[in-house]
Amino acid sequence: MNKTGVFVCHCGKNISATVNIEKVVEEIGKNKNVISCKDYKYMCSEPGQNLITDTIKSDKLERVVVACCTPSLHEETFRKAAETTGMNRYFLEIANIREQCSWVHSDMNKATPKAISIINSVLEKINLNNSLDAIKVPVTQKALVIGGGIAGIQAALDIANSGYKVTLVEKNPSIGGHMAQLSETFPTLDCSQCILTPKMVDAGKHENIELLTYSEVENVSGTIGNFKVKIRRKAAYVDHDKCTGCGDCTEKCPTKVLSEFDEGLGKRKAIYSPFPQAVPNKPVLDSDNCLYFRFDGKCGICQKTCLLDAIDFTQQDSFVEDEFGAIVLATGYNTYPKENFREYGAGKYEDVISGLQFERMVSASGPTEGEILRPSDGKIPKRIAFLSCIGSRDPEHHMPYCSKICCMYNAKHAHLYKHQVPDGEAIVFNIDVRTAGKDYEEFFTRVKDHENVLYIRGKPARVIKEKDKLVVWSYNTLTGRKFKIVCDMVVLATAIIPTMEAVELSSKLRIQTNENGFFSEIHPKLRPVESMVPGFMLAGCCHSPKDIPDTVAQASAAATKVLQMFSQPELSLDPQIAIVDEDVCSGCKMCIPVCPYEARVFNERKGVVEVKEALCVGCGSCVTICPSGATQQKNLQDTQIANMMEALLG
Amino acid sequence: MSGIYILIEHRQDEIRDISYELLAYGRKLAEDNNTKVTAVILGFNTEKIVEKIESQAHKIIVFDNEVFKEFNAETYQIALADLIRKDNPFLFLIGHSAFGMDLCPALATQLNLPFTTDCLAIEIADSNLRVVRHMFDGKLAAKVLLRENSSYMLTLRAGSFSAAESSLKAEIIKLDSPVSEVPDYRKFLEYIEAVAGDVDITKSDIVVGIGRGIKEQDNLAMIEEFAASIGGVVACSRPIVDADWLPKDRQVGSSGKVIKPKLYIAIGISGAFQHVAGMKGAETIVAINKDANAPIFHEADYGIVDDLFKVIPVLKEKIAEL
Amino acid sequence: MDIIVCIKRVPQTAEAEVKIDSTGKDIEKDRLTFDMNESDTYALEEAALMKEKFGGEITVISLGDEDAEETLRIALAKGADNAIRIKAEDFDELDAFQTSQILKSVIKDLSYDIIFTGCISTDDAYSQIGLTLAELLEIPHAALVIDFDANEDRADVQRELEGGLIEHLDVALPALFTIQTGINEPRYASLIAIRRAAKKEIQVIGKDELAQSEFISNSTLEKLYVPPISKQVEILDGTAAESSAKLAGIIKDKGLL
Amino acid sequence: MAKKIINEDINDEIREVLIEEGAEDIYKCYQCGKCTSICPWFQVDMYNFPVYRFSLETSMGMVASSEDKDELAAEIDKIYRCVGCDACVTQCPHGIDTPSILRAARRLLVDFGSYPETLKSTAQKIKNVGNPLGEPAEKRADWAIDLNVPKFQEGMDHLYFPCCLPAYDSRIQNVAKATAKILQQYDISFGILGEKERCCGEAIRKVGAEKVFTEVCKTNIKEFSGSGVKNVLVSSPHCFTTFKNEYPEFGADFETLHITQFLSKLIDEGTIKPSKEFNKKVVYHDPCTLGRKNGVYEEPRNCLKCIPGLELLEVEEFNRNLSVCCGAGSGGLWMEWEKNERIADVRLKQLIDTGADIIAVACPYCLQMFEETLKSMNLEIQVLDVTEILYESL
Repeated sequence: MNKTGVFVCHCGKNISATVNIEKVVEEIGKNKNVISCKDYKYMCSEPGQNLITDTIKSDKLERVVVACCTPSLHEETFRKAAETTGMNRYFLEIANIREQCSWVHSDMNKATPKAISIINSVLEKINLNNSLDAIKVPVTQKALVIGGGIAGIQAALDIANSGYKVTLVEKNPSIGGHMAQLSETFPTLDCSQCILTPKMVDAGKHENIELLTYSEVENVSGTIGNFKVKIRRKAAYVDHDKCTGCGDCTEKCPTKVLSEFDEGLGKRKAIYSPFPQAVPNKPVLDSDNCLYFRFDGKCGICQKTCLLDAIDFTQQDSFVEDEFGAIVLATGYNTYPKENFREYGAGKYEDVISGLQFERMVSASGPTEGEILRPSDGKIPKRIAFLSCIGSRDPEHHMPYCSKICCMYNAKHAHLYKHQVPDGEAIVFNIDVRTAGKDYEEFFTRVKDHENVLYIRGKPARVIKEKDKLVVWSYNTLTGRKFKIVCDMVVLATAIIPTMEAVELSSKLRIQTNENGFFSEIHPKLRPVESMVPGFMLAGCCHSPKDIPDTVAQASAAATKVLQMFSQPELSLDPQIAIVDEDVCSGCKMCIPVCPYEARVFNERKGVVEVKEALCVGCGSCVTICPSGATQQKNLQDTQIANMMEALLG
Repeated sequence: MSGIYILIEHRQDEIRDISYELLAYGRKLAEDNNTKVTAVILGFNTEKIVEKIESQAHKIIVFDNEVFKEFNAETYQIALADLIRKDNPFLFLIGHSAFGMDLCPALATQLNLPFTTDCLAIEIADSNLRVVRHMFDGKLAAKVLLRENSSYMLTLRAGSFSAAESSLKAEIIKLDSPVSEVPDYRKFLEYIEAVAGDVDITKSDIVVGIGRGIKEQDNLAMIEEFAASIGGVVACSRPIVDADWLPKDRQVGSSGKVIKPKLYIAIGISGAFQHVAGMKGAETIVAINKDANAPIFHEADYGIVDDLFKVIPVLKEKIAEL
Repeated sequence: MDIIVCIKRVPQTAEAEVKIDSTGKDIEKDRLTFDMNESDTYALEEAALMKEKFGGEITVISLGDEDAEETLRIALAKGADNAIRIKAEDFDELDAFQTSQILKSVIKDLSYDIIFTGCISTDDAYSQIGLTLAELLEIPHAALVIDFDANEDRADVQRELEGGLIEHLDVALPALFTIQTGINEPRYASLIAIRRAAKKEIQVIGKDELAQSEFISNSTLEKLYVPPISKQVEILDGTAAESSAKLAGIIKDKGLL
Repeated sequence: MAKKIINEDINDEIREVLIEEGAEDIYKCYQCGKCTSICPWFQVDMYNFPVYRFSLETSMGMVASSEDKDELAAEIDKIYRCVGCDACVTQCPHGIDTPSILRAARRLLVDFGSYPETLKSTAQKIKNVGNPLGEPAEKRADWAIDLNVPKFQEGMDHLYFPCCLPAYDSRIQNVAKATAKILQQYDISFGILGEKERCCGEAIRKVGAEKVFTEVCKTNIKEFSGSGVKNVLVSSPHCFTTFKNEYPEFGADFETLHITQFLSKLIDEGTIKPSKEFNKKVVYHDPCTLGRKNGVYEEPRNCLKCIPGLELLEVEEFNRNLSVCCGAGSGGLWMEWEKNERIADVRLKQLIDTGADIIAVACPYCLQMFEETLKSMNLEIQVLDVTEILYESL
């Protein structure tokens, strides 16, 4: 018998509109353990918290149940308040009568008894709660940033500039990411490379940043504060210690393949550096296309050319293992393959290109050196159709979400084209134009008004090739007219999607994503840069489609969260984890393989399994598999659960 | 039996065919029932009309007055009601025409005579009068017994009986009109002729339909000639309209016009059901098509399986020879 | 201008196989569709056009069983304001004359300037009701109207005669007109009108509510039978000359020219 | 009277009724118009058919709602333009089923006789005699008289259900005959129901005549189950889709295969091996109901590919799910639109432009539509059903 107080929150009307608070207070007051039951409009507010602390003091409460919203929102708030009275924080529990009750019901006559039984069940649980103390662990004050695009670079620089060590892992031969591919950036039209490359150089030269390009994260173990990470360094077949990046090997290499950096519009060599401003500016050899590898040692020109003897065909993938206190995920995005759009002839007609291809085309460093030319015949297109929402906002076949940046880059593309080809016609087919962002609407207006870009409302259904032209079939839903518009080139604003690497990481590291594969944050408003797995921060498009300003802002925010961790020598971890009753444990070891966190070890000497407290997150897998009941979760023991069930169902 | 009276229908000095048919049938009935046929003529300056049927009836009653110059159901009704009340004929027959349909039910009702309309045959047995008439789009025949009475009024369908020569010499009785003025509540204004040159395929008794079997637009002239020679008009199926060889108002079919001519000659028409829907109501259907399997032969009464270009010129001659 | 339109729900037999039922006096109806009699739809449309011109109300009347209410409701959706059903189930078999008398006993108490009926019903094809009704109501009439216009107290009417000739008349109102098909283009019902019609009350009048209870019959249908004509194509063979000659002969014999 | 051109309110009552009748997708539309430019009517230069408007107009309760007679007639004409080919459904980013939205309106209109006369008469014929041609039921098996096709009896493997057009139309009967002859040649155990067969009702349901459909559907199901039918082979994709996807909700318990699926299987198994050369260029037209609606794209092609000498062509850009309707679906077969307003012309041009000698179809509606349209074109090209071609090559 513990003297328990129950505090029922109205949550404005969120709860009280569906749950009869008066009735709840009355019924809960009848519980044998409850000595005081009170309600308040906003329990999380200061007067609400004071109500709780004052009552704890005045009524000498031993346990407190707050019936309110989900514990993920305010459990911490109320436990902190309870602690101020000297109560152990684990003597306060939340009964969730909002998300699990008022929000999912409309009938007060049904919601009210349900709220009562939820609270009663929590009363059963808390009655058997023990006083617990937080687990303290030391923090490895070194960060890992996965992904070397603008998000990763910014996060790495922010952390490094604060004096902490950072390892930046990038899968490509150079950092820079998609931003390096872009021409000018909206809405200011400053050159992408001009603003990006200084940051790339900074990152490459920073004493606190270790740059691991052409590398991928292979494995992560451990938990927040102490991750052990294995990184694969892909064989570049070039000894970068010896290589000076002179470029002779690239020049001599006889094999040309489509350049990924140029989105297939240009060519690169088999030994290559993706672009002239690459960091590090040292080549890698693509063994899939290299004649030496494909034809059993034939060729080898690069090796012969290299005066420094840096080419090493025998090089193998190598591994780096290191420990990190926090990880920033900045794996970026891909564009949805245009080949998915048979109706637009994409993949079939050369002159149907993606938005990113257009970026390469207008980029001064691109395959046409910034000239807008039709891929099929190299002629200047006199009319270009820009098709919006290609794969975005299409829940039936493709992606349900808005890719956010396409409306703006369509406007930018139209603008760049009109500047280059003043007598050309730029037509943007759209459903609606979304320009939410600082100076965005102004930019869009300028493009329309000053550059005479034609915006046609209506999503085209077909692009058909007729002779050397492309005909766009569309219906203008505002004028109610059919159009078959003859164009020279069609640019598809293909959807932004998560990278394959992100998808792999999410399953490897058990990091939750939303249904579209973007990493999920803890709270969409209040904790937007922290992943749901402690210790992982999110930056950039791996979280959702974003423009550059938002990406940079989120990267800095992620860095701040890392720095916040590093600013304390120790982390406090939740003690509500598994314990093993050594008297009961038979040492069957069934719990060891089921633990996803490698938190269970077998003590040979004692013949029992033990819990590594710093690794255990209290997921409960071991509890459910333990045949003897030796493993229990602190403050969620079998007896507690049984009592709760009885309160709920009985 | 107090005789069979037949109302003579005439327009613009012409007696309508239906009247001759009724006179012939009336004489037969009179003969069978041992009674006489009386023709009733209402008109103005009726000499010519009277003359034409002098040999067709035993008696002719004439109301010659300016009020009867044109048919007017209301004026006719007044005069005929008066006559029938006086003479009380056993049978009063009227053609089931625009004229009869506008007159008979009102007249009979006024006189409280048992009547019925659109009869194809009359049976007189004992004191009972039965008629045969068609119902349900002509798909069924009905035998109808009329309420027993000493006097009946019927309208008879045109074309049900054949006109016949006769050599009677009718007694002509001129009666004064009981009406002297056309009543104000219904006034005849004029006849309106269908605009010349405008072909209304729904109005013609003979329709020649052509389909894509005529192959070229130039062949249309041959068909037009043939149609003209038999007093018909040219209609067509959809492909001909599509080809702009004939205007849309000549199209017969579910999307075109529905026609019910006496004679429909389908030339080079395969008989897609869309077309058939527009012409199946024709009384007699003739199909000329070189494809023996053409569905049009399912609809036709008579068929010629041959090349239309061979048949039409010959057919034109043969008909002209008659 | 108040207008009454008499309508009839009839089986659609034009495209159907028509079979005589076991009584021998009626047809099997279970597989037939029913709809408003064709010329009645034109009569109703003519009324709707007049209402558009002059205002006033359209009342549709049908002597029929409960299913006839479906047809009345269609009429309500296509322009009628009021609908009256006289319960046919209260009567034994009725002939056209009796039907006219029953209609008269209801209509005589209604206000109207014009009565429209179809010129013929496609089931029994009498073409009697309109004119009989006019006579019973003692109002003028014109049958087979193919063009209609009116002012306050006169109607300008064209009747269809045979051979493409038209009779042009001037008739005093109130009067009854039987409407020929093709006089207008009957309208569709809009969904709004359909919903409105679905909710309207149909006045149902039983035999007891009539001023009169005995109605004289003119005729009795004794039996139905299939007329002895069957269509079987007769292929005229031979050379073009032979077949043409045969055809010419047939055309002549049947008096088709 | 002056036309009122303002709607004073949203008519939520009509909206709710239409949603009840199957227009539940209306709120999904974001008015992008892709449906309209993928619709076969888009390719008919002389006709403008704004498919995308139906969702929004329905959600505002403004479908077929004009108080003006002529405007209303035009609106209803639009509602009956849809050939139900599902091109819009498969391309719509939100998968909106516009044909069903239109069908909801059609159902209300049909109940009040407010639909084209030609469809009214078709519905009547199906109800009266069980087929849309108005032919007598006892003639239904006439096509099979010379072939000794047995009546279906319990224990037979398959019921062959030829569809009304192959049963009655003198040209299309050849499809039923070819099918029966192929089945006989390979000793497939099958029979037909003959005069007990009634139209499957697919098209008339699309027209909105739900009562007529329900009646024929129930009659067929009763007949099938009474005769012990377990497997049905059909020539028409329309019978196929309605038997397979719609009859089960009325209690049907039998499997249905389109004839090309069945024959393709026999070809794959090596049972059917065409030996006679068929040295023709053949272009295959994907019927919407077989292809887009039921995903049967390869089997009919398989039936053609196996024929020696046959060169199979494709309509570039307009094949498989991007095929264009012949115009016969959802009642289109009975509608006759003005010249220059026909989908069949557009599709035929695409087919003819491939340079093919023969257009191969796998649907009696397509066959009828193309045959009729070709007749006024004076071309050498021929339209044949896949089964007719296959039979030729055996």
